[in-house]
Formats: sequence, structure tokens, C-alpha cells
Amino acid sequence: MAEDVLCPFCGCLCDDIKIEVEDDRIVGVKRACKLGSSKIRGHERTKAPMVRRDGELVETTYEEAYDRAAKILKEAKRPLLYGWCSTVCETHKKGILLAEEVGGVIDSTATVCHGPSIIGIEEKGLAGSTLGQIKNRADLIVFWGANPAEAHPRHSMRYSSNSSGMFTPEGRKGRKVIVVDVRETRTAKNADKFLLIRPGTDYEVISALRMIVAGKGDLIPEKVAGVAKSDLEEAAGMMKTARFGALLFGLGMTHSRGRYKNVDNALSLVADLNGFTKFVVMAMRGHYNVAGFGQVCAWETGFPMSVDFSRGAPYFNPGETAACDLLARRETDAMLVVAADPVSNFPRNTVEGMAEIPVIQIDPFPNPTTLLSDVVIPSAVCGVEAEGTAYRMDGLSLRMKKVVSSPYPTDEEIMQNILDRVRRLGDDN
Amino acid sequence: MREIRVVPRRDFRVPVEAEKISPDIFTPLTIEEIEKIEVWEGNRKRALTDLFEISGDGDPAKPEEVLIKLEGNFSRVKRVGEKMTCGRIEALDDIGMHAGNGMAGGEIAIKGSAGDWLGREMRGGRITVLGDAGDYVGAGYRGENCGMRGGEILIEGSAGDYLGEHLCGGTITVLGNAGDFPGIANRGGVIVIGGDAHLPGAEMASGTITVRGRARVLPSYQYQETVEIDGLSLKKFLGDLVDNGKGELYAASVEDGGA
Amino acid sequence: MVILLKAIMISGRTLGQGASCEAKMSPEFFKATSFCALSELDYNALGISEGGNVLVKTEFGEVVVSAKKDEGLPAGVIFIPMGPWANAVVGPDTGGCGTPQFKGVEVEVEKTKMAVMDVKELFSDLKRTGGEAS
Amino acid sequence: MIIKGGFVYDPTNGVHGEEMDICIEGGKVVEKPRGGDEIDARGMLVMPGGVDAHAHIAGAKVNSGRIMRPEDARRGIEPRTKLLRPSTGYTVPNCYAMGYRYARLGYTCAFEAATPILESRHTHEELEEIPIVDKGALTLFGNNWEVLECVRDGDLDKLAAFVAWGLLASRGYGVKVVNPGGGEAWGFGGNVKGIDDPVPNFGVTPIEIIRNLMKANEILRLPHSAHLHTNNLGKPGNYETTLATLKAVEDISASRNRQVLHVTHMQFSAYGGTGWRDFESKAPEIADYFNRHDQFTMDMGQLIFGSATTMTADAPLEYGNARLLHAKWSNHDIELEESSGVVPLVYGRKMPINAIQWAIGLELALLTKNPWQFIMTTDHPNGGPFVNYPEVISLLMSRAKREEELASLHELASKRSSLPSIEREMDWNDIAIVTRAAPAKILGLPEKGHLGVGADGDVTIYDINPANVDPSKDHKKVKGALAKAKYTIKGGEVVVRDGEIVAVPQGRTYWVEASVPENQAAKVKADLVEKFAKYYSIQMSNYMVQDAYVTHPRVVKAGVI
Repeated sequence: MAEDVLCPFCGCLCDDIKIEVEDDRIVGVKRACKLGSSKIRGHERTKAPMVRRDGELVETTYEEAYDRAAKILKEAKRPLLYGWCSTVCETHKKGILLAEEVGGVIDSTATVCHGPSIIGIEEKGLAGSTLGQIKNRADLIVFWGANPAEAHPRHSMRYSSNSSGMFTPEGRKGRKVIVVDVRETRTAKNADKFLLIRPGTDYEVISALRMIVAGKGDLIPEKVAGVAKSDLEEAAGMMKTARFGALLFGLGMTHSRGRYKNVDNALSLVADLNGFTKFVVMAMRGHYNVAGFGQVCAWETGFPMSVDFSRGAPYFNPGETAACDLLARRETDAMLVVAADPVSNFPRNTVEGMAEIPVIQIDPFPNPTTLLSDVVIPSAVCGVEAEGTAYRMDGLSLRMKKVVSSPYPTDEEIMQNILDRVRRLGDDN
Repeated sequence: MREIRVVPRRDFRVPVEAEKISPDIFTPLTIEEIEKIEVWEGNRKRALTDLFEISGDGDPAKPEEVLIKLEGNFSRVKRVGEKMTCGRIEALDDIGMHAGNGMAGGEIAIKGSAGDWLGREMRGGRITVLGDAGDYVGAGYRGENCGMRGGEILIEGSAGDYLGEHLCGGTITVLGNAGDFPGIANRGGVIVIGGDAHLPGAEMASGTITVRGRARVLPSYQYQETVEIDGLSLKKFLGDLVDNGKGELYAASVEDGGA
Repeated sequence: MVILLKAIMISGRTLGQGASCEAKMSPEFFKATSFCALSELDYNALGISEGGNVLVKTEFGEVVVSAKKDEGLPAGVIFIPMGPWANAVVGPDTGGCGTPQFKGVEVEVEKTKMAVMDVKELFSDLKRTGGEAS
Repeated sequence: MIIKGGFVYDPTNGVHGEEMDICIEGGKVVEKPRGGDEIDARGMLVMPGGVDAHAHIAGAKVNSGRIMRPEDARRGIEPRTKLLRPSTGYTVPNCYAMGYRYARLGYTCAFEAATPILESRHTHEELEEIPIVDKGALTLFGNNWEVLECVRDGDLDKLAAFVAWGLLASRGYGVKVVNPGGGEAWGFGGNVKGIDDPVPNFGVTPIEIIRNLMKANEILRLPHSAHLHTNNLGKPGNYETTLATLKAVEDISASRNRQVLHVTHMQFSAYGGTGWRDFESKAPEIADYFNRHDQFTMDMGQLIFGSATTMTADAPLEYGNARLLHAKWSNHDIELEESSGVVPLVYGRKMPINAIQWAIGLELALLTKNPWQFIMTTDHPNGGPFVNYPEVISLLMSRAKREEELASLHELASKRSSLPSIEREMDWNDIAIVTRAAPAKILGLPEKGHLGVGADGDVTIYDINPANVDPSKDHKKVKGALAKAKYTIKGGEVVVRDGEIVAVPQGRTYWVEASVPENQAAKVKADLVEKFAKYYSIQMSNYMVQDAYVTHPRVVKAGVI
């Protein structure tokens, strides 16, 4: 039995999982939610490395796959190195170095989830805390465009609405929960106050709340984006009178019209609220280590994502240098995908941009990206078959464990092998 | 006038960064020297002549007398006219992102459309676009609290989102529509939009935004009065009151924000 | 007569999508992500029969998905779980900040007899044109 | 290796500018080398490698600064080379730039000034990525629930055992105390107003926390003393808090041959006035106190005009700053342990407050008579980035330069401080003390800050001739020479030549392993088991920094046994 194992699924990065192991095989998973348990138990794997020949993916050796990957990256004028959310920070470090060496653009899945949150933070800063602070102190939780009941199943019990701590001994009973969303989600059904807003109106609703919080509620109209002023006043009142409030926002804010400006305004709302009480704000990060890539990339390059090394010096400008920008505009001429599945998660037209260029995939599992890849390199599952560092959604780093051994190399080893070959190609030139 | 023509030798897939296509750089150079100027095609360093055919008057002239004519498709050529202080650039077709970055003087005239970040952090001079412009016209770089500080941008077509974000001075005129959040965090600049706009002037501290078409106005703007400007009846608002802003917003018609 | 519903499409995570998203070639993932949830009002208005499919169209593309009722949705808003079916109708524009608008997409929805494509079929037309090993 | 004929300043060993050779073998200073390179240092200034005892260079809040400030990262960009990774940033440089820039200044050792235990893994991840220099991190204890409870219960031995455990868990080097009690109060948006203001919910006062942590520090005989960021830091009139704090701990004595308390970035704690309108310097009062009490040391926290990124575990201070300046604001509360804030700002020459703050730092340095009680810092990047150390040194060495500067500042810098009347100009010996010998002594690093036999082979050679350059007049030359070391030698390896990096070795990380009696350790463990079960959001077994995060450790032993 492996104890206190970290879960390699969502940004909650639960670290209390028990895994039963017999003969180096997982036979049981305890405490994990449906999502985590499903991943830890495992799925169909990509059995061997593959390269595309005559239009079909055929099995090959790791050596050939590495050589092919290195050659594609080295020959490209604007290679894109994308993914990184479901692997450990040790892989990120190697990936950033590889991006430097090949003069590429490195970007993470953040740019299709909480990238706008990071740009919002660049405008306003982030008044945050660790999750334990919320657990121990928060008497008001606001979920905005977030549905943890489906996306982060253990969040409410471990960290937020239903958790208990030093100053919150009653758990859910001692707390109020506000949910703001465009539909009544499972999370909304558990709320004390639910604000149903029209899609794409987050910014206006936040501005109205800021007006009420600042005591200027008399200046706003009776209805804002479909929400009655009285409802806004009630929500704002709950926020102002909380002893410790936490605004936890999800992709509802970043994927909607307004994108990073929605987040920007929400960060201002929280800063304003701190003039009256204590309030913190946090992005509900999706994958277990998408936050880690942002951290590593920031300390290595100065920027958290979308870094272009074409000219040897880091250049950052999502909108210009993010993965979807490059693909949608057909500006990149090769792509490495590590621990992510852009073919599923990017808009169709953007995926069509991938179909025009050589694609290398490093991932334990087959997925739609495999279908469009020219080199496929299977890897060990981080947090189950490989150890390393991951950052929880609140920025806390923890060490993931290796529970069983794997016939596959780790992502980190694969990156190193490609890096070595890229360097050798450089020497030949 | 010393006229220098720059013509792409082929279409680019990978964008070219050519901040040295600028009157200030070209001025003292002969054609042969201009051909050797370094540009970047993705991660490859190129001589200007590798990618573009250069022709025109060979003799160096005063910078204010230099005219650079960009003929052909420059839609993937970035940073043209960066930090230029004088002279003139004419693009006969489209131009790529970041044209006129940090420009301090002179003129860029674009007959086609312009990419994103046109006139980013511009300080002076004039940019005109006959077609459309992308997002972030006259904006600042990520995280900065000042975009354009001076000069003039005229777009005859429409502009994208975040027009004049963090504007600290200067004037931007768009004859067509603007996208979302024109004039966001405006700190004293002037924006005139001929058509429609979505949520203009969010977090505006000072300055003026005029929307001669229809605007969706934030709930944190306070209606003042209706005024007549250039024969058009405009509703005047004050905001953005979330930040105690004293900006002026004029709109010919207002979309119902309650819906 | 074909009834056309103009609606706003939201895509997002669900438990089922999450539990199967590391096994995207599996029937579980197909089941979890190739549907469209509609408000009861919209569902009935379209005249969808039990287990029926709808065609969702935008200016960017179209996709056939199965239809479900969801009492949590207001009329005029449809939901498709995050995945390739939803993304078939999301536009590529990144709004100047690198992120496509996955939520709040203007769509048209109609009843259809066409079948839902599986994940391989969805991408079968994207022929590889580069990157082959020699 | 032999460094021949330079003017050597090694105050620890009583060498004051004598022309002599320094020999290095096996990474250490030796009497005679067996061979190796010969470096001609004739006509040049030779000093031990610089030691930065207080800077914010690694960890969650530094990275928050980077993430919220792309506009800072774009300043100071240098592309990669065959040898170097790319550099970015001015106030919050990337890790590589930190190492390269310290080395170019002739610094070979730098300590991160504040790491919460819970987030120390992150701190070490960044420290590992900072090349060349040796480093360490001071661990935050001043708002930790276990500390507050030990203080409340008067259980000093248990407190000492917890400090030892905290140092181990964080792989930390010393005891950092920031706005004690204030960080906990900030958990509900409050603060403490002074050293006797009780901490909400815990029934202890800041001064009790300080006294007990100082005593625990001495029970454990740690190499460094307690390292204090005072209550009320950054507020007008706070010099009274600072002096009251010091007076309240005069009875505590050090267990080792060093100070009993280090008060950090004193510039921010030496303010007079009842508000910003009558804000004035009280540096003379502070310096006078230090001149009469040699058991205390301080560092400067000098302000540098231009862009800065303030970052501190003093979170309430940062919220105040952000609202006052309408600036970006990041805050980060750490469950059961600390809080912190980050606010970017610009210090202006014509801003009266900033101009006075600038003067205060210099007054403190020049009025403190014994340079061994003083460390030159900018509290990087709070007062300004460390790359400005040559500017600060040239100010300390030249009254003429100070006068030139004062003329360009808001007039209140001259009216509300005593700086214009201060004649003192530091000499090279003083500089060697406040940038090398004193920080090493104060941190308790016997192999750093000097060039005696057995010392680390960390040497800096500056291309300036102390025999014929008058720093008082030629302050530009001083600043220029110090900004780009002619040579920086780290552990016997030339890492900088002519101001350029030529080698990138991996430095070591200092941390302190302090032993405690088993029964005390057991008491602490029982407390922690309960805290993790009830309050922490992670498991206790996942808490401690693993060895994988400190690949080149230098473990210093201390403790009770």
C-alpha cells in the first residue's frame, strides 16, 4: 500500500490517496474521486513508439523516434513546443531548454484555459492564498463560472465550501456559498445564492458589484445583463460582510467574451473588497500541473507561458505567441506535443493547422492528437510511474511519487534524449 | 525625396521580424548596405535581400526625406517602422503586427489592413490605415500601465478589440466599428469611433471616447446629458466610476445593458 | 419543416468527460462528450425524439451530436462537454490573448437524422501532408 | 591558482590594501599553490567575493513578482549564448540573470531572505536554478501557529525544537521574523499596531514572539542570529517601534560570537513623523542606539530611484502601498504560517517621501560608526535591484556624489534628513567590511567574506587602482569598475573575466541541521500530527523539502546536543 500519494489529475493535487499495489501492479485506489481514480487505475496505452510511413503510423524503436523528432524540430523555422500540463516540472525545465536550443515557441495548455487569468494578473496582481487558508478561515465562498462538483470533485470537501478548519469548525453549515454562472450547474444547486447571468456579461456584472461595494449602487440600473439589482445588492452585501471571503473562478470567466478583462475586473473587485474585509481570489486550475509550467517558465524565462525563443531571447505575447495563435494563423512549421491533447481541445480550424505540419507526440495514452502525429513516443505516467514536482492550483509545490515501475521512459528522459540529438545535429551543421 | 522600394521575394509562412525597415535605419545607407540589414524569419537570421528585393535611390538622404514603399504582401512582416522618428513608410497592401511600435515621428500610410498591436506604445507621428486594423491598436505591452502617449492613428475601416488600451495620450480615430473594450483604462487619450463599440471606456480614468454609432455602456457609467456635436446628438456619460474615473464617454445610441 | 434554434453554445468539463479524458479513443469518452444538452423548452421546440440527434452549426463548422435535456440550462443556451465535438463549432480567433472563445458561441441547432461521428471519423478528412519519415 | 600583486582588502585578517598574492588550491585559499593559473592583479583591487545577506531572489513571492510583471521582464533581456541561458528582467530577473549579475558584480554568495516552510520546496527549486553563487534561505517563523502556541504556553524548549524542525523541513539557514503577529492578524485582514498589541486569537504579543524566537535561536546556537523585519515597517514614526523592540531585548545574550539580533532593511524602520506630511528621518537616533549597543546589527535597505518591486511577508503593508499608489497588488497567505504581498512601484527623485527614504539609508550607513554592525543591501528588489550596489557603494565613498544627487532630489531630502551634514566617506576597507566581511560574520559563514587560509576561494578583482584613484572625486570610476568585475573567482574557478561570464558552476546551498533532545522533538511531532490532521491542506509526510531539491547542500550543524 502506497500512502499519501498525489493524484495526477486535476489542480486540486490531492495528496492523501492510498494505492494498493500487488506485484508492482495497481489493484486498488482509495480516497481518490472518480476522475483521479480512473486515471490512476490506467487506460489503454500507446504500446510502442511510432513514426508515420506512407500515411500510416507504424511501430519503431525509441532511437528512431528520437532521431526523427530531433530532426523535425531542428529543421523547423518556428517550431511550437506545446502541452506540459500533465507532466512534472522536471520535464518543463528540459522542455524550456529544448525550446531555447531549437529557437522555438513554448506554450502550455494554460493558454486554452486560465491563460486569460494570467494576463489579468499581469494587469492587476493576484490577491491569493493557499487552499488551507480558505479551509481554515473562509465563511463565504463565491464560485464564479466554476463547477467544481464536476471538474474538481474533492475541492469543496478538502479545501472550500464543505471543509472545516480552525475558524470554520462547522464546515458547510458555518459558510455561505454564492454561485455565479450562465446555467444552473450541480455546484449552483448547492449554493445559498445563485446568480444566473447571460453568457458574455461577466464584466458588466462585476462592474455593477464593484459599484455596490463602493457604495455607489444608486447609480447603477435596475437590471444589469439580465440580473436584478436587488440580487446584486444581496450578493455584494454577503461579500462585504463576510469575515473571510474567497472568490474561486473557473473557465466560465476566461472562455467567455471579455476573457482576461473579466478576470482583471474580478481581481479589482477582490482588491476593493479588502478595503472592507478579507478576501482572496483563485483560479480553479484544471490539470494537476498546468500551474507548475507557469511557475517554471516564469523563473526560467521571466514569463509564464507563450514564450518565443526565435531570436534567442524570450519574447512573450499571447495573442501573437500562444499555440492557438500560431496554428490558427498557420505560422508554425512543426509541433511537439507533450502531455496534452490539442486535437481534442483546440477549435477545429486550429487543429486543421496541425494537419499541415509535422507533429511529434509524447504521451502515455493514445488520443486524437495521435491521429495527426508523425512521431509518437509513449511515456511513463507521472505521479504513478514517475516522480517529480507538481504545483497545485494555489501555487503550492508537492513531490509526486512513483508507485509502480514502468516499461516506458519518463517524459524527462525522453526530453533529454531529444535534446541530446538536437545538440548533435547542431554540431554537424 | 529618396524613395526605396521593398518587395517580398515570396509569401512567408513563418512571420518575418523586420524592425529595421525604418527611415531612421535606411537613411545613412546605400542600397547595397540596406540589402545587408539583418531581419529574422522565425529562428533564422536573414539579410534583407534574402527575403526582399530592394531598389530605389542609392544616395543617402536626410531621414525626413526618406520614403520606404512596401509593395506586395507584408501581412506576415512584423515591426515595420519600429521606433521611427521621421520619414515615411507606405504600404501598398496589408502590413503585419506591430507596425509603428514605439514610433516617435514620421508617418506610416497603409493602403491595406494592419495586424494587431498597430502603433503600440507610440509617442508621436501619424499612422493611417485605409482598411481595417487588428486588436490592441495604440495599446501598451502586457503589464504596462501606458500605451500610446502621443501622435495620431486613423483607421478608415474597423478596429479589433482593446483599441487604445492604457492610452496615455494621442488620438485614435476609427471610421468603422471598434470591437470589445475600446479605450479600456484610458488615461487621457482621445478616441473617436465612427461605428459601434462594446463596453467602451472600462476603467477609464480620464480622456474622451466618442462612439458615433451604437454602444453597450457599462453599468458603472453615469448618464449626464445629451449634447450636439458635429450635427450628431450624443448621450454624454461620466466614468468609469468603479475607479472614480473622470473620463467622458459620448454615444449616439445605447444598447440596453439590462438585457 | 425544419425548426432552427438560434442559441448560445457553452462548452465545459463534466464528470464523465473528466473520467474518460485520458482514454479519448474509448466508447466512454465518446458517450461522455458527443452530446448536446438543451433546456426542456428548446428540446421540445425542436421536436427531438428520445435518443435523437441534432446538428449544431456555426460560421466555423458543424457537428452532429446526440441531444439531452438539462433542467439547469436556461432557454437559448446549449451545453456540449469540452472535447472534439464541441470544438468542431468553436472559432479559431484568439481574441488577442491566445485563447479561443470556447463559451458563448452563437450557434444554430436543428434536428437531424445524421449519425454522430466517432472520434476517428471526426478527423479522418485531415490527411497528413507533411512530416513523414523517409 | 595564484592571484598576484593586487591591492588586497581582507578586513577579517587585518589586510588593508597591501600588495600581496592570494593562492587558491582545491577551491580554498592556501598558503602556497602547487601550480595552476596565474592572474596578474597588479594595480587592481582584490577583495573576497561579495556576500548578500538579505535579498529576495527565490521562491513563491519572487515568482509572483515575475508573473505579474511582464513589463519588468522585458527590461534587461539578453539572448542566450553558447554558455548562457537568456536573461530577463530588472527588478525581478529570471534565475539565470540573478546568478550572472551577482557574479558580474563580484558577488559569490546570496541569501534569500524569507521562505515560508510550506513553500520552501518552491524556494529551493529556484535556488537550484540560480547559477554560480552559493546561497541559502532564511525560514519564516514569526507568524507560525506552532510558534505562537509555544510562546503562549511559555514552552521555550518546545519552541526551540520546532525551530530546529522547521529549519530541517524547509532546508533553511536561519530564523526570519517578519512583522511578528501581523501576518496572522492579516489572515482576517487585520494587523498589529505595535510590539505590545496582542495577536488576535492567540493571546501573545509581537515582542513576546520576538523574544522567544531570539531565545530559541540561542538555545539552538544557530550560526546566524534571529533576523527581524520590525513591526510597523514602512510607516511614519516607526523608529519608536524599532527602538522599543531593541530595548526590550537588550537582556538577551548571544550564544556565539556574533550579534544577538539582526534588524533588516533598517531604512524602512527609521522613520519619524506622525504621518506622510511631516515624514522625516530618524536615522541618527537609530544609528546612535546601534553605536551604543554592539550586540545588534543591521542592513541598509537602500532605496534606488526608478522601478522597484516590493515583496515582503509583511502583507498588510503591501495592501496599504497598493491602495495608496493605485498599483498592482498581489497577496499570498500561507495557511498556518505567514502572509506576503507584492507591489511594483517607482521611486521618484522628486517625490518627497522617496527622496527622504533615499537619504535615510545613507545616513544609517554613514552614522553607524562600526562597519561590522552594518551590511550594504537594497533589500532587493524592495529598495531597488541589487545590480545597483555599485551606485550605493560610490555614494558611501563620495560626499561629492551625494551632494550631486541631493541637488537633483526633492528638497525635503536635505531638510528632513541629516545627510547634507555628514562628512564621512567610507574607504575601501569599510566597503570590504559592509559588502563582504560583515555579512559573512553576521550570517555565521566562517569560510566566506575573507581570504585567510581555509577560506573559500571566492575572490573578486576590480579594475581600479586604490593607490591612485580617489573614490571621493572619481566616484564614476568606482561605480564603473564595481559594476563589471575584472575577475570573479568562485571556489577557485574564474567565472567572470572582463565583466563577462566565462564559466557557470553550480553553487552550494547552505542549510542548518540543529539537534534537539528527543523528548522535545516528540512533543513537537505530536502537535504537528494534530495540525496536519485538522488544519493543513496537505499530508505531513508530503510537507518536508526532499533531498532531491537541494542537490549541492552545505549542511551546517548546530543545536542543543
